[in-house]
Amino acid sequence: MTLLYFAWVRQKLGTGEEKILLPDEVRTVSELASHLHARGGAFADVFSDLKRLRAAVNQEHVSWDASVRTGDEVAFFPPVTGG
Amino acid sequence: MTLLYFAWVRQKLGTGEEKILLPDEVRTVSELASHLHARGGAFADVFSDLKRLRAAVNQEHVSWDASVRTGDEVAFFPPVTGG
Amino acid sequence: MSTRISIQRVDFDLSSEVTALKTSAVGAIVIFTGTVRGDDGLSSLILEHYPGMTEREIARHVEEANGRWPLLGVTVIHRIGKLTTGENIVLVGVASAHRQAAFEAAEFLMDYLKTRAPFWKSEERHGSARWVEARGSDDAALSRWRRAD
Amino acid sequence: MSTRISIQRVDFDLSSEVTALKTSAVGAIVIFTGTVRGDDGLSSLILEHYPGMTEREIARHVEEANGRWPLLGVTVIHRIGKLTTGENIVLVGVASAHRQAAFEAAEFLMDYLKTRAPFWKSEERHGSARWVEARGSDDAALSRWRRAD
Repeated sequence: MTLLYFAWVRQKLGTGEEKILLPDEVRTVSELASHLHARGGAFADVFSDLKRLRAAVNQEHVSWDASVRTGDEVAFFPPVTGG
Repeated sequence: MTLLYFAWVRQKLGTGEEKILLPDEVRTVSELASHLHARGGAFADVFSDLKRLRAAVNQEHVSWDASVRTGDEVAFFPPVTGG
Repeated sequence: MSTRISIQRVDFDLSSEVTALKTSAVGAIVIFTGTVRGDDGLSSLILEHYPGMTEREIARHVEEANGRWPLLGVTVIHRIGKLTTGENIVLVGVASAHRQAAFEAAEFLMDYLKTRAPFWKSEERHGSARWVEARGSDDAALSRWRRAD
Repeated sequence: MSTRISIQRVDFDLSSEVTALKTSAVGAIVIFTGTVRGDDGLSSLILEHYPGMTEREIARHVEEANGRWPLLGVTVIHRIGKLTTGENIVLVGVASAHRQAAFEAAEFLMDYLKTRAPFWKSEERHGSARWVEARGSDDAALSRWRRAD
């Protein structure tokens, strides 16, 4: 699975992209966020308040209960501000 | 007084501009139109139906009862069609 | 606000008109260009205007637009004479800090130019020319802008 | 309808974009260009986007516009990276047979791009950069276009 981070999320995490193996127990975007939060450090900070974040799966905006699968591209970012 | 004609009015009359001496009895645009109508020929044709015409005095749109004076620029034309 | 109004036979240069509208406070520029459409059997237009009055009336409407929207620059260029298929007829450019003012003012000015400005159009189709008559649908477009007062 | 969508670092050339939109049935072209405003202490912007998603989302909105208005061509060019005062940010060009469709579609696409497109903006003022937060007033602009259904 590919994870993408944009804007201040990317800046705080210090990376814009990573590949991870999806843990078996993670079935939704919010479970993925909890999994990342559990890493601690900057991840705990960024994923502590999901209201500040938005997510996309395979380049489509999704809600937090959307399901995720191995091979998906999942992105986390602040609300878009437009161009 | 300068008279100006535009579009098919100009074409029918065969001229776009003429200078005339304003007759004493002509005090309004509609009296001026009657005066021109009395010339006969193409003028009688063009000024026979004022509903098809519009007028301007000194480059301002006016109604038929607007007054005219020596030295005015009076224009007769079809309703504008825009650019 | 800077204003440029020109009634001319020659074509205009889009890039230089847009460049002229750019000042440091400008965030949005809306440009409208109208061209002679080649569908519908039309081969050319002849556009006639009332020299002097046309410029004055356009200037008055530019001022009205400037009173209704916060504008930084307006350019109106209207061509006259014989124009064939694909040729430019008109350019309206509006610069503002914000996009909505620029869009609305440009549309307001175009609605005016296409309906009430002192132009007359003769259309040539299949070799014969005919003066265009004023249309009701364009008046409807313009009436959107009428104030309630 | 011809569509051109580009997310790019380099500037665009207005004239060639307008020329590309001109086909024989086109009567009206509306071009919007947005630039970095120099008022308000702003010295530069950094624009970030979601590569792939941005293009797909813009394409979907261009298709929506094409379904709502009779369009002949749409061009959307959005720049990313660091942009300083006076630089172009965005160009939206819409070609149609008639002016109202071109105006409305261009405004619809701009409202989308300025509010919902996957871009993020960092503003530099007096040497310090700050991420811009999403604004409510822009959402209001976009909601004008929501269908009743």
